[in-house]
Amino acid sequence: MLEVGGILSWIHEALSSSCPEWLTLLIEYVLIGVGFLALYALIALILILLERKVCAYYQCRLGPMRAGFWGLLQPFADMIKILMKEIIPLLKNDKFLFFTALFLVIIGSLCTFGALQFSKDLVGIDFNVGVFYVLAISSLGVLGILLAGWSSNNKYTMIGAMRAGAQLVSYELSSGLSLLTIVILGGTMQLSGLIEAQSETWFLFQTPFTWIAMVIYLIAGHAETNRGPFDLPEAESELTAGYHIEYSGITFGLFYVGEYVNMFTIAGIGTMVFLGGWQPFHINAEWAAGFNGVMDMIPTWLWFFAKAFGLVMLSLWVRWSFPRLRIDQLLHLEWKILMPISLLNMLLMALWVTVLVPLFA
Amino acid sequence: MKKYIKDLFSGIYALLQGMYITNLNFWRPKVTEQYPEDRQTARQFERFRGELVFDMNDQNEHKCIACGLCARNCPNQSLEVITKSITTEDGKTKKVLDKFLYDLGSCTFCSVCTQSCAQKAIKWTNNFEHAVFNRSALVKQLNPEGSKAIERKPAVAAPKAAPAAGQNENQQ
Amino acid sequence: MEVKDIKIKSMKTEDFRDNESLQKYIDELEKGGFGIKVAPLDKVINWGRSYSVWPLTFATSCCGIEFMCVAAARHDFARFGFEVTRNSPRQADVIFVSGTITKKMAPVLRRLYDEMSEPKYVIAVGGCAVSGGPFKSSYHVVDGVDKIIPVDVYVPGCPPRPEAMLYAMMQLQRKIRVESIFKMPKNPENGSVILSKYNSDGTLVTPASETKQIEEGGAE
Amino acid sequence: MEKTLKMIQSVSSSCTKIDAADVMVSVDKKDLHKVCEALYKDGWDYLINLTAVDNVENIEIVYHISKSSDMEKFMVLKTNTTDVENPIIETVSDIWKSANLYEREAYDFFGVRFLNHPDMRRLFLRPDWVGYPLRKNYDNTPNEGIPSKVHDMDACEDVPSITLDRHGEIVENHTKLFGRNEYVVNFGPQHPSTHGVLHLRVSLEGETIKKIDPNFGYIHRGIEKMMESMTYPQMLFLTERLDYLCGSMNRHALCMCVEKAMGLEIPKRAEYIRTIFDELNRIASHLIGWACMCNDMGSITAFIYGMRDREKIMDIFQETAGGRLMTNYYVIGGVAQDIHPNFVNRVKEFIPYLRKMIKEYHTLFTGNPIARGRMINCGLLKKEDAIALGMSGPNGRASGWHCDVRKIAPYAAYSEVDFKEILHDGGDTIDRYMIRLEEIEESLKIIEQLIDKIPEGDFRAKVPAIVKVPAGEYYQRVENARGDFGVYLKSTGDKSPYRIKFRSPSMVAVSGLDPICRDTKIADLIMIGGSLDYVIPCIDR
Repeated sequence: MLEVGGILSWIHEALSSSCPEWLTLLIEYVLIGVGFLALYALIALILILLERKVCAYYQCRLGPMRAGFWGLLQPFADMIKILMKEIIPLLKNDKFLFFTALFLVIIGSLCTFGALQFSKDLVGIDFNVGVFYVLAISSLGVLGILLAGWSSNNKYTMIGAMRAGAQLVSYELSSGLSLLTIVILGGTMQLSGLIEAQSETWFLFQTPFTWIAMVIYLIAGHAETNRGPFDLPEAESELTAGYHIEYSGITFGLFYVGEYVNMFTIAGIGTMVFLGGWQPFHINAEWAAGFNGVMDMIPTWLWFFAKAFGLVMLSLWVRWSFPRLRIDQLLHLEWKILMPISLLNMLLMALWVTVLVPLFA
Repeated sequence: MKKYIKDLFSGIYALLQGMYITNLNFWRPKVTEQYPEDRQTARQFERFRGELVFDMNDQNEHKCIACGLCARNCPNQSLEVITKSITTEDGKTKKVLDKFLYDLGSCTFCSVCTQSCAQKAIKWTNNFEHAVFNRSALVKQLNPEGSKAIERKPAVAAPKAAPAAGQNENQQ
Repeated sequence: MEVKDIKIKSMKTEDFRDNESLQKYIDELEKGGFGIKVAPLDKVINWGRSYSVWPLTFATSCCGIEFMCVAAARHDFARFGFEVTRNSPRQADVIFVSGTITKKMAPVLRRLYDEMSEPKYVIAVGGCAVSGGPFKSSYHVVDGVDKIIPVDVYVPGCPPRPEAMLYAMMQLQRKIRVESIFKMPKNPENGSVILSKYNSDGTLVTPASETKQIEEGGAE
Repeated sequence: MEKTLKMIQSVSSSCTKIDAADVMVSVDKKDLHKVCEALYKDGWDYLINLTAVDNVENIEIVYHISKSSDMEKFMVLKTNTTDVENPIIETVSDIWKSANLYEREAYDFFGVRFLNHPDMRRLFLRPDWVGYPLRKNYDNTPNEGIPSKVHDMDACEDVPSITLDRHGEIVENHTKLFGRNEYVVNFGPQHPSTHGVLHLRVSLEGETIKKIDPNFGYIHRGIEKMMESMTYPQMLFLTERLDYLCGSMNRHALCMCVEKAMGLEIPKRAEYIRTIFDELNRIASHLIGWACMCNDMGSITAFIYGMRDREKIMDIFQETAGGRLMTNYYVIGGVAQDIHPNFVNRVKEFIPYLRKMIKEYHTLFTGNPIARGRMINCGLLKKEDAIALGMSGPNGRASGWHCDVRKIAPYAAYSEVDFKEILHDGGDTIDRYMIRLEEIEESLKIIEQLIDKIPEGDFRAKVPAIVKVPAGEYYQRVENARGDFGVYLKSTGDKSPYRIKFRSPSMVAVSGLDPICRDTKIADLIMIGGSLDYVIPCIDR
């Protein structure tokens, strides 16, 4: 009743009854594109407010209070401001790459965002190699950051870009491995298939190895979004602003937005893979039928956003608690701790699936 | 290997403890003072040095005898005492205060002036809201227009006070 | 437009000092060649701009500590939406010149200002930045940063207490509210709006700098 | 002391003992290097301060020397050159490393060139600055010229130095600061974590630091020159602007110096109040030091917590002294006004509060494996290096050097309280970090002992209307939050000083950056800088 599927099919029927098929498709594509962009922007705005409020509360402050009631309009003020700012053209740099970098970051972030399954019937992209797609397309951002740092012709951005390259490439590994662990468990690479497999119990509660995979995924995902304690590419205290020093106005604003939405995307993928996506919380027992019924009443998109924002809150909590790692500690953490554990975890998961489950079944 | 695992878990434990502290502060009452909202009610420390003013009484009178000691003691010439000579009723010429200019923009709030003022004519107030758009608006005249120095009750007291200040001047 | 039309939350117009200068500024804007009327769209934009003034982290001495206090929990300029202190001048909107500017530092400050993107504002914090303050008579101190860069708001104090800085920020908000970003003079180089450095007849107070380029690993 | 004098006389025939009361020795400039070497061998390994004085007919260099093993020992060595036009004196920077920057400073302010000194660039002023400002004949009027261009910061800058060739002629040599192919990154002058306007040129190989060249003077305000034309009560306020984080302590140093010179007796009450204020100020300073160091390591939350708790001290200051950062509270002869009736209660409330918070700090940050991993065994400063660089204060104590002036030469009420001098012997970043937190607790203990015992009586001694310091030279040391802060005062009996010089503990801390940070990472540079806790305006003065 509160699902968006009804509205979508109503629009589809209304369009197909009045237009030829090609026009229907065209209009629908445009609508979907605009819808996704709007959702993207909306989530960015919500996250900006959330981050600023939550960060303030962790720091015994109040955060934005004066723009609108309780500071609720703060992100809009920021948005207006940043749109009005001048974009400074640099003299001695590669202008083509300078702006391409920006779009690469945004495209990478937007395409990954598109793979999220917000509710039962609000799905943008659903390949049969969805996990693979997510892993591949989210790495596009690295290229953008590297180019941004390099094309700015500044020593700080250069160091920031190099750090970003080293960091993102390494952490891609363990986040990929932990996702693969789940692929072994779910037996499919299709994201909708993975979610479907969790309709009874979420993966998180199916095996103990999922817990390890999830922790590793969250750490690695956190690192991939360049947020503290892994914010080395933009380490404020040493590199002033890292790879985006030379970007101003909306060009910087897009980096800013991209970073926030990436945080949400990582949380969203974590939700889909470990926490059952839009699946409601069910207790797999006879006596809990009533409870399950109540859980089913809650619309699926609410489930998804609740879980994803829960993970975002966790990520904020971590970000505002810890000091920044040093580059060698960062790589040590990845290559000597997360990688071996996730490899071992994958092996154990494979054994669980191939040996233990058939044995007890 | 054992050390590796031990380190791993003690590390995770310490990290969780850190997160516990931030969580603790998340729920604590916030210490933030909301300045413009609590403008009327905010507590101020009476000794806080916000701005130099003349100690005026109800009759629009001040205590300044224009000796200029404060201006000379000011380490960076923020005060300027402009005097004029007037003729009193009994025919004597007397040096009185014309303008007492105070440059808030360069004042360092070191209170050398208030300490050196023998008449206790200047004092500090708590007002700190000074931000302006124009630098010249920071130079203020402390004696309001139409104000005058307090007449000393016994007629002889006033001339006495002046030499006392004069001595100070000489010493300086 | 009148000064009293500018509304700042929980402050009355009479609570602000130096309304005369602001009124003069408005008059200049209205008649001085631009014919500026603040339209409804401008109002929305100005509302947004006034609540999202991101300062550059710039501090040379004592006032910098008080600036840190404004950023910290007790006074918390995040309430105004100012807490995103940017370390890169390109992304900052306002520079709090907090501390003494010496002759060695002056060209660096000028360059920092030039590196900022328009619209940009300057707040001179403390006696040193306003007039040289305690070091007025020194051989190596610039007596007032307005000799180097145009200043929008002066905050006296040595150092000013955090609330005084918040007050200055509200004054800056008022100044932002009266401008019309679409009708301001444009920089001929790149078409960007110039707000902070022009006279009423449209000529620039300080010539647009040509230093908008990267000094290698420069003085960011 | 007699022994040392004999020893010096055996080395140099020209040596004369100047003053009977103070240990003050004058040597001819020919014998200076020999004498200094002999002194160093005798254990005088800590050069506290080096000052140049322009006496119009000659230029005098004053060395304040002490023994690191026995810090109570203190002597003044002097030499002078009558060649005012082109003064040249042999360097002692090969004996005491800390002399390196002092001699550059003397060159910058007085034009004294030091023979065999490796680096005779100007320290504070721009390379194109004309004249030597602290010379008596320098035109001090604030000239209008504001330079419009950032001075040429070529990484391959020329480093001049002078040596004697084999004929005894003076030759000027030039070397390059950095090689042509080095990757040199500028940190500063405006950088979020240089703690002020310090400019560091860092030569990098990847992320590894190869060499650091600090560049000062971006906040040089000429305080010493300004003071030469001010009366004593007037110039007090400038001391607080030196190192604004321990303003009270600096002011205390100058007040004590003047009081001692005038032979003023300070009321007990004032001494107690001053001690409590000093310690509160030390806590505030260490809290900022801690907070900024956490911020430098990326933990902004910890930074905000530190600033939050510091505000309580600011309240105490405001209530009694009327100022937040600049208290303007001490005056010559005591304190400006009596303590506020609430003062004692407020302090008593504050002590248990801060103790609780420090426990939280330890859980939040000290125990954090990321922080520990970064701090342990990083930025090692050995005790010998600390002494050679003159890096006293918390930084020296972290390396195991017993150098607390409060213990060595107790002033104010420090002789009446029982406190521990915190010593660590690791000398790495975590030791410097821990020292500060532990010193906060020690300071709390001192305050706790004093707060109930503030004696009744006057808060200010009777001071003549015009403060005149008898002719002579005075040196007063205090332990401020960064270390051994000193005031050198030369008076001719006038109402303003003839020459005044502040020994800045921050300057030696920055001079230690290069040796400490070599072969560490950029992130470590920032962290080590935070742990050394220097304040730039104190260096530049």
